[in-house]
This record gives sequence, structure tokens and C-alpha cells, in this order.
Amino acid sequence: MLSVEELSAGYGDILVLRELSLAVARNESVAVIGPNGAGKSTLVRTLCGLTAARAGRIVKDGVAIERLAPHRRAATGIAAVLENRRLFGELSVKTNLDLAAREGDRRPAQARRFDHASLFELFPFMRERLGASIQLLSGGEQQMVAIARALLLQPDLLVLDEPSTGLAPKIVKGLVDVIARIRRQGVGILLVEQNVALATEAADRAYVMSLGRVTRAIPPEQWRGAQGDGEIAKAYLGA
Amino acid sequence: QTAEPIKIGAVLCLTGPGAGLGQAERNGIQLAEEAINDAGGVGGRPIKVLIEDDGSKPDIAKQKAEGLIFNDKVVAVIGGSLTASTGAIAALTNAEEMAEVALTGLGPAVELTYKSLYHVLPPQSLNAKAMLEYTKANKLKKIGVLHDSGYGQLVFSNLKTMAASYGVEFVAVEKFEVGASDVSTQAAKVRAAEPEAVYVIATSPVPFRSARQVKITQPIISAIGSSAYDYVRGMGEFGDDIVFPEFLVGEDPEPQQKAFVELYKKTYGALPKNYEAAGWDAVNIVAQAIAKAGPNADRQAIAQAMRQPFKGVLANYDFSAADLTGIDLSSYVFSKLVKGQFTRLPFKVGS
Amino acid sequence: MTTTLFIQSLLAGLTNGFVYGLIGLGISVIFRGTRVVNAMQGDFALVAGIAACLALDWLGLPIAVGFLGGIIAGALVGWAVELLLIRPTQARGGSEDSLLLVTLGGAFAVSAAALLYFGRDSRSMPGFGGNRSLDVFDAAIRVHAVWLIAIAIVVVVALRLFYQRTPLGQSILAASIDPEGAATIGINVPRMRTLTFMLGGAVGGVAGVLVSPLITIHYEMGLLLTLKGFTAAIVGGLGNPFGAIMGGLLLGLVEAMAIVFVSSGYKDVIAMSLLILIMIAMPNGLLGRRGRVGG
Amino acid sequence: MSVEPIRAPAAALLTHRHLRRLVGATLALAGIAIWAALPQVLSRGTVDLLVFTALYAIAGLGVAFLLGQCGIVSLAQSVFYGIGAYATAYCCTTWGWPWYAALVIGMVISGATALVIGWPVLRLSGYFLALATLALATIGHVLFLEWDWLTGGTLGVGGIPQISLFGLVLNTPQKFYYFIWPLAALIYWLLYNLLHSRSGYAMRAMRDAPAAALVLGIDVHKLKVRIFVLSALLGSLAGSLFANYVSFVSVDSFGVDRAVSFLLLAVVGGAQSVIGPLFGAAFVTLVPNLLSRVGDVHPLLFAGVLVVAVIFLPQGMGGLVTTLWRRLWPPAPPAPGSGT
Amino acid sequence: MAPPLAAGASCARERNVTRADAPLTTTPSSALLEVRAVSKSFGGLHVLRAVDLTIARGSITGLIGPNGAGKSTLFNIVSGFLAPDRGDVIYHGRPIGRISVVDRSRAGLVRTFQTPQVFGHLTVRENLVAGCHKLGRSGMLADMLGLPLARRELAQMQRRAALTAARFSLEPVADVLAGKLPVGQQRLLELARAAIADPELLCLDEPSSGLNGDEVDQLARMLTQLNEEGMTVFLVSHDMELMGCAATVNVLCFGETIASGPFAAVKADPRVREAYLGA
Ligand SMILES: Nc1ncnc2c1ncn2[C@@H]1O[C@H](COP(=O)(O)OP(=O)(O)OP(=O)(O)O)[C@@H](O)[C@H]1O
Ligand SMILES: Nc1ncnc2c1ncn2[C@@H]1O[C@H](COP(=O)(O)OP(=O)(O)OP(=O)(O)O)[C@@H](O)[C@H]1O
Ligand SMILES: CC(C)C[C@H](N)C(=O)O
Ligand SMILES: [Mg+2]
Ligand SMILES: [Mg+2]
Repeated sequence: MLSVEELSAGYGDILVLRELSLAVARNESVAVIGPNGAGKSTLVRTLCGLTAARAGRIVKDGVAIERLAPHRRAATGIAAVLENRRLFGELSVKTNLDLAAREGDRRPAQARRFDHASLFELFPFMRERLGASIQLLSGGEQQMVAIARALLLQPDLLVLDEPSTGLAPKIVKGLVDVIARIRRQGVGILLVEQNVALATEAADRAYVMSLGRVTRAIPPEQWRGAQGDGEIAKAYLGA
Repeated sequence: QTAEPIKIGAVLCLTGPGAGLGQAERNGIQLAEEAINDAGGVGGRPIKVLIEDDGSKPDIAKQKAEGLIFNDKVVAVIGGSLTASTGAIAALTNAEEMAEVALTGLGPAVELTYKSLYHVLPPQSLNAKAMLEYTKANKLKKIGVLHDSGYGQLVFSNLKTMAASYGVEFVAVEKFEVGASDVSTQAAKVRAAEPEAVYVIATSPVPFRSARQVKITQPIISAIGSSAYDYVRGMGEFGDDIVFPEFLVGEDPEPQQKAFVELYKKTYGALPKNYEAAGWDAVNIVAQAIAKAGPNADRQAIAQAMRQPFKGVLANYDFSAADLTGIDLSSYVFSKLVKGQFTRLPFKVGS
Repeated sequence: MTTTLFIQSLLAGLTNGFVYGLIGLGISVIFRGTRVVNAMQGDFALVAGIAACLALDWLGLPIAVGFLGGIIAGALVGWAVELLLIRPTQARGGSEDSLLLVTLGGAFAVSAAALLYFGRDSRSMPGFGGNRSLDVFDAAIRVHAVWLIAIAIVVVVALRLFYQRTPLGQSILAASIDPEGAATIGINVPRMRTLTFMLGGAVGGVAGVLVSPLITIHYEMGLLLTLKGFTAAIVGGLGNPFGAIMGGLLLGLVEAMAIVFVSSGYKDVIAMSLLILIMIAMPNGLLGRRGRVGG
Repeated sequence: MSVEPIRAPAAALLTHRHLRRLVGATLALAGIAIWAALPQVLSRGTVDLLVFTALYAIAGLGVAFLLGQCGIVSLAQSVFYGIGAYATAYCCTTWGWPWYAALVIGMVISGATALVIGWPVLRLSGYFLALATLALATIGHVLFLEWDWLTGGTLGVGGIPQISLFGLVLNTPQKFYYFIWPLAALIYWLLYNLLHSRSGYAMRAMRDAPAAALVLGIDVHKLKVRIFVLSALLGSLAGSLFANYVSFVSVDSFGVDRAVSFLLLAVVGGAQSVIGPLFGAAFVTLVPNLLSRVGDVHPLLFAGVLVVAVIFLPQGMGGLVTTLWRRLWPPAPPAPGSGT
Repeated sequence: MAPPLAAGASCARERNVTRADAPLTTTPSSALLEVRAVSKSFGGLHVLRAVDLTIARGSITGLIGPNGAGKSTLFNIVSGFLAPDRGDVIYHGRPIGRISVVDRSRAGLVRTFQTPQVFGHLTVRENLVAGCHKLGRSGMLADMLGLPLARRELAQMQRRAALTAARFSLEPVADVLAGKLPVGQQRLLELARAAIADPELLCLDEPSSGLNGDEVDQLARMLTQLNEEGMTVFLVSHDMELMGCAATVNVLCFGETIASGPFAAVKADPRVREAYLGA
């Protein structure tokens, strides 16, 4: 469903992604791991169109989208939770969600999997704080809104940049369940995650990134087997 | 003619808040330059007036004057259009003993300090006197005043010192900042004092509108600075019946002004007013001084040569007078606005 | 002090307050939608005033149509400003100060162009109800001023509903608060910014055509209006439409009362000192809200 | 980090640094020589503009410092510029004080005013602070106008004596030039030191993240007040010298528009770079002067040039110069051994 | 209170010097910081309800709790950004409720933020130098004139910054603008900057988010090491791995402390499992 081919991108004079290639299939959850500054967040930004692709292709469902304006990408079924959450701080929780829901409502009927009610179940705090303005919320609460907002776009490819940031373990567990559930419903997932427990649990396989390139693809068998993070760390950091 | 032109500098407010004055003055200056050159120039040499814009800022006026005096080597300077610019230029011309013909009425403080600074508009004390004369003649005693913080303030401070001797009492004095867009509260306060007449002194049409809008129906007497057509058009129908002590009523000029008015009308398709005439006079004054001192005279000689009477279009001057202008009240004419047109009143001071 | 004077000054304060508020409203709209403090807001009004004046003078159109023309002119200038000034500045990574300055440059340009092409004259323009006034206990208020107040109230209420209730309004807010976040949920951020400037220009246009019959159109009026509007918008809590009107009213009434009760010469000293005190007491403006402090 | 550092052998490094320093020194010497020669070759009118450039640079530096290093938009500089000018005008003409005494009095009054006003007002931030300074500018302007016993109001004060240094009267732009520029250089040196000192780091920290600065023990408020006072002192100094130089002052020089033009020169020049305001000052004095020869359209042209400058030089002219300098002579590569 | 810069001293050595004359002996209790019955509400939302909490001198004390439990709010109260509605914060045996953030920092109480607050336009090195601010005392005048005192102090600050950069493995990015660092390194920088001036009590709000497993281990080691050198650490984190290095852990839930004690015991508490761990 998503294939990234020889993608290069960067900021100013600095090239961060260097001919990076990877692919995500329908029903698949793929993790991207890598050390600090490897370019994971840059990859997510480039997928969303926030950082321009300098070369290479991003193909979604057979259509090249690397030149598409960022605001048109949601309509192709991509949704992302960005690194700094990127919520609308002065607006209420409800408005933040509504804005995404409006875009999500334009998606074909079979793609619509989420409604407010199911999200309230996942993130109970939201029900009581719907009217609260985002900037007053706690870090974790904001993160939950960010995830909910992405889900309301009714994506078939969900890109998550460290979604567990600031979340309590209980919520993280809920998140793992959701990822498992939507994957079964046909959503592809690209999960950038440092929390190895979450990454191994929620992803089928993984790419290891370093200095803007995919240096290794870890196949499912190996990935599932990798329980303790020490092992994985060794695997991808190459110590 | 092949002779080298004689250069005269002019620093005017062509842009900024003083543009209304400076642009009018420029029209008069350019007309005079042309007329003089058409008539053969001065002592066989044509004149050339180099006009610079100070953007209505004194510091820039000073810079422009430096440029004119030392780069362009002009023999005399005309300007500025505003008091502040004039003062800034004068600091320079005074040191150089060069003639400066200012287009603004100054006050005694300045006149006593500077020796080569002449001016073609009346000092504000004279403007004040003219207003008071008219008031007295019409037997008005209780006066309300509405003035701005620039020009209006200057005139008013003179009014204040002379009022008593004319038997005039100021029952309300309200001030507003230059550029204010509404002064109806000030006007209301003046009205509340129930004056017999109101002085409105400003460089904008706004106070006149405000005064009439809050139903000040008493006679309004203004000053020369408010008389430009630019402002009159802004007053619209609120301008009716305002009285101006001034010098030139283009609709009905005095005999010595007729030729200038005709020429101006022909050239620009509009009637001139006081500041156009001032510009015209300024050039002619300089030209006459050059003619007297000789076309190759140095600047000090020209400045000296200027110390003499001069019959101008605007007024009769005497630059050897202590106030460096020598205008007296007899030069004033009084007019009244009706539907955007000035009508000369029969009143003359001393008549 | 007579009641007439008091009422007259109240009316003047109210009228001026709404004028300042309308300009502030435009500044507030643009700030809300783009985080740009627009130093050209008064010049939007100037352009609209000139356009309306020309439409009435040359084409002899009816007042309402001329006014509409002025408002459209305001919106068009807003659009042009976004396209020619704001966008390139941002594309090159200009800071907040650069943006403020580029609009200041625009303001200089409009004023200079007005002097050059429209002339140094003050022009008066007919308003609703001509030059007629209404009498309120012997005090007078121009019929047009009543219209101005009424329309200002309608505009601010409409704007409030627009931002709170309509998807477009909310998208505009979202796009300005976090452009990247907005883009990822399908909001066309550049278009929102353009719309914002057009809206701001139109609000400036409304201010311009409504104000011109009261104060005469003059090439220098833009920056003066901007300064008052800026004050109104900020005192009200920048980015809040109601706040701008409140700020404007506060300023207008304080000025009027300062004249009546103290002295007209020190009017600005009083108004501005009071303003500083109010801001020190309410550091987020009259209607501004305080964010979360610390972490 | 994904940028791989270029490793240079120690010898090459040395040469590079030496070369850089050599070029720097040569340029500096050449600059001084040109500077010293300018008044001899340029006409007096042009030298006059250069004097104004220095005057505005000094006052503008205060604004730029507040803006660039502390993130404070100040529109109140016209007030301090005015206080300095009037202190000089009044003390020198009414009491016949020497220029330096008047200058000091002006600075004391300005500093005290800045302290008293800055203390409460600098608790505000962002545009609220900008508005408060604008309000101050307005108040200052009105008071200058109203207190005409002191300021001469619209008429102004004339006949202010020119500066005399050891018997030499600085009565021409050329003489003043040789006085004001070294003074400006001295101020630059002081501010440069400040910027690269403990206080300088604290200032820039405060600008970027005030909450974090507090936590690190940086008294943000006190620091802001101090810099505000410093900026006021610079404004006052420039104002006093302006009064001596032009020997005439009037209220029209100390309005809000003057404050705006100080801010403008700070931004156009590039508030972040110390040298920026110098270019900014040159811009606001020289460009309008050049353009005004074109005719009445000159204010429009100036606005156009201004807009273009802002758009194309987001870091200001100072930023451009710094970038060019870096391009020509990139700083020494990182010391070997600092790879990822 | 700020320890003066000792020329050329290494971080560790200097710390010992300061510790010796720190007013440790004035307070007999072993509590460095006590939160006593602190309540705070925003509008109708009661975020903290009479919370009590003790941080023993020389300990690493943890604070966990569900999202929105009020942990960061408590941090804001302890560090002085917010005033409590009721209750007291006692530091060194003295109530510090009326003391400003700056003065608390000078008294050795330093915190980090949940969203990293680096000085974005300063390089990493400069961030660290700015972090040494309170160790110096040169005034603005001395700084402007470049007096020897000012120069000496700055040189010491820079030296210290270099040492700290090395210690926190920030050397490779020492000359990169902090705003351009990936978040993980911004966190590390924030920690280094907080620790550079030898705080007595270091309060860390989720220092590990954005760090990978390896880096979390490194962080844990670093905290333990700092602690061994005498620094008291107050730690908020959702990372159970990192929490492992805390001696005592308090659990805050809807504004109330529901458990407190050694981490293992707390983890086993059914209420904690239900409300926080979710298992
Ligand atoms: N705005 C920017 N300007 C310049 N360089 C940047 C910018 N943002 C990121 N970088 C650089 O790009 C590189 C990759 O950053 P990125 O944020 O993509 O890393 P990451 O893998 O997501 O790291 P982390 O695990 O810390 O989130 C880093 O070296 C960083 O310094
Ligand atoms: N200024 C405020 N106004 C209103 N509500 C606030 C304010 N500050 C915090 N809150 C609310 O108080 C609650 C506690 O917030 P706090 O940030 O302390 O939580 P936390 O325990 O740090 O959570 P997290 O683990 O998600 O960071 C949250 O529900 C938040 O929305
Ligand atoms: C302010 C101006 C109207 C003054 C004018 N130059 C005069 O003296 O009449
Ligand atoms: Mg990242
Ligand atoms: Mg928190």
C-alpha cells in the first residue's frame, strides 16, 4: 500500500534522508527504529509533505504522492501523529477532533472505522474534558488527543511518530490493542517508536534506520522473537 | 542663453504632514523661476531653484540644506515649510551667513538669534493680532478656542498674551493633537462654555467639521494656516461662514495680486492661495537681492542685499525690520467661506 | 459641567471607540488567522475610503454601492498584500519582526501612493443620512455614526459566529495556530491565510468606508488609524474580535472623559497611562486568557 | 547527527586560522584607512549623512539589542532620544553648561526614567510590551510638546552650542565625524563584549526560553530592566549628541515616527548581528536621500526598497554580511576527533 | 547560596567543596523537600487534593500516576511556577511558598520540563554555558568592559560546559544549534544543563520520553551516578524501566497519593495496577 523508493529529504544544506526505501502492506504493522537523529521523524514529515522530498518517490496505492501538497495527502488515506503533536493549542479538544472528523467524513464509507464514542472508550479522560482548551491539558492528555485526531481522519495508512510519548503504561497497552484491531480491519501502520516493548508488540516487522538510510530490515520471525530490548538494541545499533 | 545658471536651494515639505504647504509653495516657486527666466534671468544669468523634500522632518531638512549649500553651492536657501525645519536649516545658514527665506512665520525667540533668516509669512504674533482685530471690530468678547498642538499652539500662545489688550476673554481653550481624526469632545467643551465666537486654528479640516457637528453655530474665526483649498475641500458644507484673516483671495484678488493669480490660473488650472503666493514671493525676493548684489556676489553679500523693503504679491515686506519680515496688519485681507469659495470681506484693519 | 457636554462626549467617545475597534477588529482578524501583526490595517481603510470616494465622485453610484465597492477594494488589497508581501517574506524564513516590518513598508507605500495619485487634499465623503445629525438631549450624533456603530456590532457578532460555529472559521484558526498540524488534517493552509487577509482587508474596508464620511479621507490617515486600532486590538487581548471592540471603546471613552474631566492637552497622557496600568493589571488583555505556565 | 564533519589535518587548520586572521586584520586596517579618508574625499553634505548614520546607529543599537538579544520590541526609544536632546538643549542654552555635563544629566534622567517605567512595564511580554512602549512614546511626545517652557514646543530650541573638545569646536560635519565614529566604535566594542559575556548568554537564553532561563537562576525580569536602561542610555547619548550637532531641536524629531524608524533600522540592519544596526542606520539615512532625487515618487520607492530588503534579507543586512563572510572564509572546521 | 566558581575544578571535585559548606547541618530531618497538604484547582477542576510527599536528602524519589494525575502541576508548585491554593512546600526545613523560581534555583532547586525547553538559537555548548549562569557573579558593567573578573568567570563557565558536554556525551553536537537537535538529544541537553550548576535537588519531568532503550539505560546510569555524588533527584516518568532507579516511588492518582514506598511494592499494589499499569 505504501512504498517509499530512494527517498531523499533534508533541511537547508543538510541532507537527512538518503535514498531511503521501505514498504508497508495492507494489514501490516511495521516499526521503524533507529538511534537519535537517524531521521525517523524526518521520514514521517516527508510522508506527510511537511518536509519536501528532494528525490525519490512515495507511492501510495499505486499513485505517486511525493509532489502532492501536504493538505491533499489526508484525502489519500494517510494520517500521522507528528513528533510534537501539532495540536491546535488554543482550541478545545472538541474542535481539534471535529476538524479532523470533517476531513475523515469525506473518506469512502468502508474506510470509516472510528467515531467519537469509540475514542472516548479508548481515552476516557476526553469525555469530561471535551470543552477544555488543548494548551491546558497535561502532556499525556495532549498525546491522546493527537492520536485520536489521526484516527478520526479514517486513514488506511497510519503513521505514528513515537505515539507512546508521555503516556501512562495503561494507555500504552490500550494503544497496542487499537493498533492490533485496526490492522485487522485493513489499515497499514508505520510505527516509529523508541519504546521497544510497544514496538515489538505492536509491529510485525521492523526497519532499522541509521544516518538517513534503512540499514536493515528485520523480518517477522526475528522481530517477534526479539523480546528483551537489549537484543534488539544490539541488533540495530551494532554497538 | 549660455550663461551658467545661479543656483538657489529650496527645502520644502513635499511629503509627510506638511505636504499641503510644501507642494503649494513649490507651485509658486516654479512659476516664479519660469517667469524670471522668461524675462531674461538675473543680471543676464538664468536662475535655477533646486528643490529638495525634507519629508516634514527637521533632521532631514538639515541634511538637505547641507547638501544644497555645500554640494550644490547654492547662493541662498528658501524654506522650510514648517517651523521645525526652518529652525534646523537656520542653524546652518546662520553659521554660513547665508540668506534663508523661510516660508513660515516665526517667533521672536528665533528672530532675535538669527541674522540672515527672513520670512515671507507673518510671525504668529501678527496672525494673532489680525484675528483679535477682527474680533474687536465685531464686538465679540467671550471667545472659545479650538487649536491643534502644532501651528495652533504657536498662534494661541500669542493670542493669550494679547487678548486682554483687545478686551477679549477666552472662556474655553481646547487642544488636540495634529492629525486627530475627531475633536468633537473638545468642540463640545468649547460649546458648553457658551462663547460669542470661536477661534479654530489648525492645519486640517477636522476641527471645523467637529465644531459644526456638535452645533457650534457661533461665528468661527480661523487663521491663515487653515485656509488652503486642500482643507477647504475636506470641510465640505461644514466650512460655510468661516472667517479667515489672510492675504490672497484668488476669487477676488487685490490689484497687485491680479497678474500673479492670472498667471497661476493659466499654468495650473486652479486658483492660488497664500502659500503659493509665498513661494512666488520668496523666489522674487532672492532674485532681487541677487540683482542688487550682482550676479557674482557671494552669499553674505546677497544676504545683506536682502535687507530692504519688498513689494510682494502676498504682502508688503520690509526685511530690514526687527522681525525680519516687516509685514504689517494692513497687508491682511479678510475672507469668508461660502460653498467652498472664498469671498473677500470689506473689513480691513484700521479702516 | 453640563449634561449636554457629558452626553456629547459620551457619544463622541462611543463613535471613536467603534472606529478604533473596527480597525482593531481587522488587526485582530489577521493576527488570529496568520499571526501577523498588520501595520497596514489603517491603509486598507484608506484604500477603501479612496475607492468608495472615487466610485461616488466619478461614477455617481449610490452610497451603498460605493461603499460595497470600497469594501471589495479593501479585500483585494488584503489579498494582494498576502500574495506580494507576506508570502515571500515567510518563504524566506522572515521572523515575526520582518512580517511586521514588511507590512509597515506596505503602509508607507500606500500612504505615499495616495499622496502621489490621490493628492494632498482632505476629501469629504457623504455618509448614510447625509450630514444629518440626531439630537440626544441637545447633544448631536451624526446619523452616519449611528450606522457605523450598528454595522460594527453586526460585523463583530458575525465574526464571532464565523470563528466559533463555521468549519471554515475553525479551519482558519487551526491553520494559524499550527500550520503543519493543520496541513496533515487536510486544511489548505495557504488558502486559509489568503482568505484571512481578504477578510481582514474587507473588515478594514468596512472601517474605511464607514469612517471616511466622519473624518475626511487623507493620505496620512492610515498609520494614525493603525496606531489606534493596534492599541484597541492589543488591549482587548490580541486575536479576540470582541476584545478589539472592547479595547476600542475603552480607548475612545477614556480619551473623551480625559478631555472633559482633565484637559485636552494631556488627553493622550492620561489615556496611555491608564492603558499601561490596565495592561499591568491584566497582562493578557481585557479578554485574553492565560495559558498554562511552567511545564 | 547525519552531517559528517570534515576532518582537517592540524597543519592545514593552523594555516586556515592564520589566513583568516590575516585577512581579517588586513580588511580592518583597510577599513580604518578608508574611514579616515572619507571626509577628505566626500562632499560635506555626504559627510553630514555619515554623521547622522552614526547618531542613528547608536540610538538604533539600543533598540536592536533589545530586539535581537532579548526579543523585546521597543518603540520607546524616541523618548530617551528626546530626553537626551532636551537635556542638552536646556542645560547648554539656559544654564550654559558644557556639553558633557548636559550629556551626563540626560543619561541620568533617561536611565532613571527607564528604570522606573521599565520595572512594571517589562513584566509584560510580546505585543503587550510593544504596545506599552508605544504608549510611552506617545506620552513622551505629548509631554515634550506640553512642557514648552523646557522644550520650546513646536518652535524648538535653537542656538545650542556645538561640542568643543580641548578648544576645538566641532562645527563642521567633518570634525564631528572624527568624534562620533570612534565613539560609536567604542559603544560597539562594549556591546560586543556584553554579548559575549555571562550576561550575554543569559540574555539570549531568556529570549529563547524564558521559563527555562528562570529555572537556571537567570533573573529574567531584572535582566530585562537592565538592558532596557542600557538601551535608554544609548538613546539619550545619541539624542544629546544630535542636539549639539544640529544645534537646534524641536518636538518633531521625537515623535512616534522616530521610534518606528529606530525599530525599522534595527530590523532592516539585522537585530541579531551586532554590526547590523550600523547598516540599518546607513539604510535609513542614505537611501531616502539618494531616492529623493527621483522626484515626488521617492517615498513610494523607499517603501518599495524597504519591502524588498525585508523580504530578501530575513536576517537583515548584517546577517547578509555575516553569511558572506562565512562563505568566503568558513570558520575553522571542528577539531579532529569530534565525529559522531 | 550559589557556589562560586572554583578555577579549574572538575565538576565532581567542586561538588564536594560546596557540599561541605552547604547548610546541611541546619536541618535535623532527613527530608530535603516536603510537600505538605498541597491543594490546587483550576476553575472547578481539582487537580491536587491535599497531597503530601517527602523527598529524602540524597535519594532518588519517583512520582508516577496516570495521565492528568497532577504530576506536572505538582512540579510547577515545587519549582515555583504556580502557587498552591492551600498547603506548603518545605525545602531545607523552611517554607518556600513565597520564594521566586529564580531564588529557588539559586538555592539549588532545579527542574526540567516535560516538553524540552532548550535555548534554540544557542549551540549546545552555549546552552551549557548559560546553564552556569548562577555560578558567576560578574555584573553587566564588568561584562561590558571585559574586566578580568568577567573574562575569568566566563572561561571557567566554558570549561565547565566542556566537561559537562563530555560527561553527557554531547561533545559531537557541541556546536550545533540546540533547536536543530533531534528531540532525544534536546532532552539530554536539558538534563545536562540542569545538572551543570550542581543543584541540590534535581526535578526531572519525564526525562526519558523520546529516548530509545539504550539511551534510557544510559540516563538511568547517569542519574544513579549523579545521585551517588550527592544530588537528590525527584523523578516523574512513565518509563518503568527508568523508575527502577528510584528508591521510593509515590503514586499520584486524580490528585491524591494512593501509594508510596519501594518501587517493587508499589508495582504490586492492586490499585496502582488498576489505575496506572493497567494489568
Ligand atoms: N529543522 C531542522 N533544521 C536542521 N536540521 C534538522 C532540523 N530538524 C532535524 N534536523 C536534523 O535532522 C536529523 C534527523 O532528525 P530527526 O528528528 O528526523 O531524527 P529522529 O530519528 O526522529 O530522532 P529522535 O529519535 O530524537 O526523534 C538530525 O540530525 C537533526 O539534527
Ligand atoms: N492551567 C490549567 N488550567 C486548567 N487545567 C489544568 C491547568 N493545568 C493543568 N490542568 C489540568 O490538570 C490536570 C493535571 O495536569 P498535569 O499536567 O499536572 O498532569 P500530569 O500528571 O503531569 O499528566 P501527564 O502524565 O500526562 O503529564 C490535567 O487534567 C490538566 O488538564
Ligand atoms: C504650520 C504651518 C501652517 C505654519 C505656516 N508655515 C505658517 O507660518 O503660516
Ligand atoms: Mg524523532
Ligand atoms: Mg506531566
